[in-house]
Amino acid sequence: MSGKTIDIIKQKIKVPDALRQRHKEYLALRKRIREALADGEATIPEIAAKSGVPADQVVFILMTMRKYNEVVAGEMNDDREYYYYKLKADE
Amino acid sequence: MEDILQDSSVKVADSLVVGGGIAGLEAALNLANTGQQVVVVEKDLSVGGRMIHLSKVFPTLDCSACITTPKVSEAARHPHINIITNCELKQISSDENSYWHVRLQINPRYVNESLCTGCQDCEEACPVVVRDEYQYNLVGRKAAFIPFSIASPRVAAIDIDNCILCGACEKACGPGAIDFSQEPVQTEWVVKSIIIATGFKLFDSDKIIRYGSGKFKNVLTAMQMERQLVPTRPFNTVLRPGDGKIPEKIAYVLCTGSRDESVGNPICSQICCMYSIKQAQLLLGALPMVDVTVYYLHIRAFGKGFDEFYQQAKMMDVNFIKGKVGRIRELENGDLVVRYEDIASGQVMEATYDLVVLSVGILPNMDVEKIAGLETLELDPFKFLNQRHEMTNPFKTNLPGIFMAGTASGPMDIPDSILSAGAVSALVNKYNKQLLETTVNSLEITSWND
Amino acid sequence: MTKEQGNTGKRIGVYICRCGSNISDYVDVDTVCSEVAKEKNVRLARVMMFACADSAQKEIVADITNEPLDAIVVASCSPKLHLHTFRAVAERGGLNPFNYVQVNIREQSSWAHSDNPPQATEKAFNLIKAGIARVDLAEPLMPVTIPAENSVLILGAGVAGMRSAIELADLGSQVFLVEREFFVGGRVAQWGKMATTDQTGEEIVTALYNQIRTRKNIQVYTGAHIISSKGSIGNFNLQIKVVPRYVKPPCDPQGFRKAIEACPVIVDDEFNFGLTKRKAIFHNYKSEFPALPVIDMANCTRCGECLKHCTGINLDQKEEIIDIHAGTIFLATGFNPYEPRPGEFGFGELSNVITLQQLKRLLELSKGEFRFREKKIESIAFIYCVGSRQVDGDNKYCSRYCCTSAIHAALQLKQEFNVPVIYHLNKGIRTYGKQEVLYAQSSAAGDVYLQFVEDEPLLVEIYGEQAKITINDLLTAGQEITVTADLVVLVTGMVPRDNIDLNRILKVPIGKDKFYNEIHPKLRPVETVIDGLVISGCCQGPRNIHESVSSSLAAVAKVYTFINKGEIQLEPTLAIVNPDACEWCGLCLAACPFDAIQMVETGKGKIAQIIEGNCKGCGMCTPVCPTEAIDLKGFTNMEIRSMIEAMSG
Amino acid sequence: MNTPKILVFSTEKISDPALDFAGLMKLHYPASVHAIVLPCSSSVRPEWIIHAFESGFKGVYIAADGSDCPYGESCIAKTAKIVERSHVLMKEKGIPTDRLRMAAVCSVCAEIFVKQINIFAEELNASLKKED
Repeated sequence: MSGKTIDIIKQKIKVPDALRQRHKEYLALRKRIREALADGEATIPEIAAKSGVPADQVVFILMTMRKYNEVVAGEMNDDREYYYYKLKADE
Repeated sequence: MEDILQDSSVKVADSLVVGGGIAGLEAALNLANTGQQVVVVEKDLSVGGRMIHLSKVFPTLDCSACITTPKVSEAARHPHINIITNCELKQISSDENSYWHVRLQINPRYVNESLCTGCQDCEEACPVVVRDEYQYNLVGRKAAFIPFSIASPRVAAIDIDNCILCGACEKACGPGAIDFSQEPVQTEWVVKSIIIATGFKLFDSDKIIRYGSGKFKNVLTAMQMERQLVPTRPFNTVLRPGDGKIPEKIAYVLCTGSRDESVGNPICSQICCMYSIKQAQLLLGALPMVDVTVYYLHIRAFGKGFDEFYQQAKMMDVNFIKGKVGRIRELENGDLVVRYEDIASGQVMEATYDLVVLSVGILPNMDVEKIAGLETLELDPFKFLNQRHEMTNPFKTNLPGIFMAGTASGPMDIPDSILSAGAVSALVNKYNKQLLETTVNSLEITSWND
Repeated sequence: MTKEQGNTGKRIGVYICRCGSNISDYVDVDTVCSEVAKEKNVRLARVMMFACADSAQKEIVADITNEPLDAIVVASCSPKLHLHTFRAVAERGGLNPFNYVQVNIREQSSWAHSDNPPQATEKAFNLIKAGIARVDLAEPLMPVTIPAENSVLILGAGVAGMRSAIELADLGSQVFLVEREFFVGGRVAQWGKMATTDQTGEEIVTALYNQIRTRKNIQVYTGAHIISSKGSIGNFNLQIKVVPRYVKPPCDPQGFRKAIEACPVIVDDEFNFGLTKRKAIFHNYKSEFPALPVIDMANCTRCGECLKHCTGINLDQKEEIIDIHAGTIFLATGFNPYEPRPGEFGFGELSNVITLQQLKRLLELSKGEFRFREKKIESIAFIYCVGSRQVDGDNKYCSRYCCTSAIHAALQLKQEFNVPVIYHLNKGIRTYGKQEVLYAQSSAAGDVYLQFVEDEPLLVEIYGEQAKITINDLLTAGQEITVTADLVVLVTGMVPRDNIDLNRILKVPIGKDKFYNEIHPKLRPVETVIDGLVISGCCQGPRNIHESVSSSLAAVAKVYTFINKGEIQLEPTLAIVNPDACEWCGLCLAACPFDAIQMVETGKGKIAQIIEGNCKGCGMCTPVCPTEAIDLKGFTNMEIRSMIEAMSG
Repeated sequence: MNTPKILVFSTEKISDPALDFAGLMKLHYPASVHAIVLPCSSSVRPEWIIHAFESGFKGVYIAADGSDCPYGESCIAKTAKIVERSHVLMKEKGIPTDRLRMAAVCSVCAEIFVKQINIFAEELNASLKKED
């Protein structure tokens, strides 16, 4: 069973267009968030303002990136209302 | 879409447990420890039920995972217990000797369980992100994923409905465990008795439109808050999902979907008061600046140590307001205005919060009704399994050899679920023993109060 | 005191797992392997791709027989995942499973230190060395088996005790069911119709007793209590004292009735909570069990009147002491209703203030009309949480059953006796779960609910023939409201039974609420720290009837696992005493939470001895020993010390 | 970077799973931290702690079960007592008592453990430097 079973399932099912579309959108949003963080750390409202991605979607994507070790959380801002986040240095 | 493979060999066990939550596992362990052969079927990818996902549990505030995982691993390696996950019940029927025949379908996880080492290389390789149901949608997960860190079995699965068939996982997997050629497999078991431990469903708070659940980003369900309080939490701290703000004012709305004829659930869910009080206490520990207000009708703190726990929350300055919440509205900055009838003053009042938590109630798991071929299984007026002999034999169903454990029979907290599982194993032990010794007709006479 | 490594001459095999690349990406497994091979007593060291794979397991088994090996170390993932897999491998190779040690170099080395591979490698090497040191000293351990008598002593023949007796008997145990009162049935026997099914206590008790009578392996003792206990799980030697009834069968019912009529002694009838009177020779209700009256010797004047009517009476009966040998002890001793203090809400001072329990008896004794002290009752006020939820008092807990029970009684008053006016003065109604329906029914029937708070208690005063109650009602914005009622019912909660002797004899652990305490409400909810002593029903805390039955059946399941095989298998990791080193100071006994240590006299004096049946293998006794005479098998002083040395690098 | 050697006493059912969990989540802490697993933290002998210091460990950390201990709540007081007795022995030997730490670690408290062990390692480093 080495490395080829994906071909078996490809013959049985097709990837729905909606799914491909969602995946592309996710990647696009993630890219915008990465770009917003390129200059250094930022809070979620700052990322949302910079990237134009709605804040709730920033929370979801950013937290997923944190889960998969792409992003790390830093300190709280001065008002103690938001945390700063930054990209993890690529190894 | 797929072929279904038939496993023609019929397997035999003493008892079959439907549902691998805490009640099902406890019952299975009790039976297995007295030499009974037990098969546990679980529809999810992991056993552990709801309890494995909770933070600390009331009223002792012990860590839920610390209680669940040792039981899970004990069951998983028990020589008399066979756990089948990702598995659905297709049909149940009885034969002339009163044995039950159960047809199961094991759905493919597209990962060979015995080869997977749980290393998560596939998860890292997978490019697809979808909402993580085990984090109650607060964060994402991959389409190739380990359900959660303390899952049992701790092996990966492919979420085929969200898979883009890129094959990256298969390439990344060292031991060659990914297997897209898997098909559903149907198999038949013959057992003496069945324990239904299918648990409960959470009330869908989106149905109460005036609370804005599902629409306002900072209105959470209590399970979402529960996940925010566990060590494996989605945000690694408590934040509001709308904009990542650290909440300072949090409101709880009790009886969301319970004691409410207008949503078709007239009964009390029995656990929401206590879990809300617990969450309030944990929030005060996690966020030292936070204010927590609980809107309630009656506080049902009835169990051992519960009222003391409620009093403790009051001492910690959790604010309890007796009042009915009428409506929640969202401000532009994401804050929420709670409009409520304040019983103490008799007036309608409003208060603003960063975050509102809906203490959703529990409903019968309708999958029970759908168990194939069991139309004669009695339900009570609330669609839980009917406790025909509630007073003296509370966990017998109307069908001989079919029993219930945990919240399949109605709302229950964890200690009571565990007790019910203990109780049912005593009844099942006796039933299995007598089924061997006698015919079913005489069994019905000797088994009391039928 | 440090060990000389290598003196065992054991032949050890070490297996290092790559875990695909999960370990080998960060830990240089090949270097570690060649270094490990140089350690003393190591006969072979191998690197494996997946040690848990079937082929790898077979290879290890082959090595054990071919080399041959005395012990193996597998360095791989966490023992929580595969300890039992490799113990089975060791066994298949013919080794004792405790001659196997698993070393965790994945979760606790390669993964935790993936940021620093050289150090992860060094740590893996140290951990494996510690594993080798441990397995080198490991002794083969065998599970300990102790005999267990397949019999149970159940204390309390209420619903919990009776229900359990039936189930245990059917599962094959000999059951001794011991009841302190002269009749079985406990508190439920006193109840009439009950929530939520409307079955009566009498019906339930009768059905249970009829079941008990058909089972030869249940021996019932009434008027009996425990007087001594020796031994431990599997083998308790107990003594009970049976107090005479002074009445013995057979005797005709007519004679008994006449004897009761003839008795000149009249006392309060506690079965009816003092609402009625009884004689010194008495029974409670028609179908009670055993169906044999009793003479209450505390009140009997030995006048001899009854003897004239009934030959079954014998005033010279003596008490009996009975020896019972039981594998487990099952407590189902139930509760007492809270007894209000004189003057508490007018109790004892106002003639028309009664308790919920008295009301339940009154309902049972009433037909057609509801009367109290001859007067027809038109209005009733229930006052809730009497003796429960006392923020500043002794009983801080909620008694759980009383809201539902009171509302159920109110519905009965309304439906069966047409009592028109019913007030519920409460502190928040707790009809949890499906019981909520009763509360809704009662509200729909027109009952009036008013709520008071702890800080502003009610005032109950006499007002002509009625009681007047003043309340600051929370539900109407704190308005002061006055209600008058013909009868005031105090909804009294539960308190534990007065079991001072029993508690002392059995050393039953008691919680803050004074009810019996389980080890853990979720992990071990029916067990106590005394091994073989289980608790169930309301002696553990307030419960309604079906919750009591549930907990008692759960206790049955636990008891069954203890005794059904006739023996109890214990984990081999138990404490062990070196008799030569022990000088008996008692510190280990004080440290043990499980009563697993006893003092014994030997030829050379007093020493500690482990009661294996009680030992849980926690090791709490080991650090307190001043002479290092006590050790924990599998985690011995020598093993841990040698591990520390090996790990130190 | 050399980090001081720390011996951790963890427990089979509760705190060692937290250490495993830390590894699973790739939360890093110094590789000089080594754990010995016991049934319960109240079975740690003070003599072992001294033995660890004498064998070259610079710090000892008892990852206790606290109130989650499957052997009952007396575990907390007993483990505290062990620390107390160890402190006496450490003083006799001239070992600073802050080189022994104890904390309750639940089975999924990976982050808490890592945070604390990192702080402990840093503090040990600082105090060892001062000694030099």
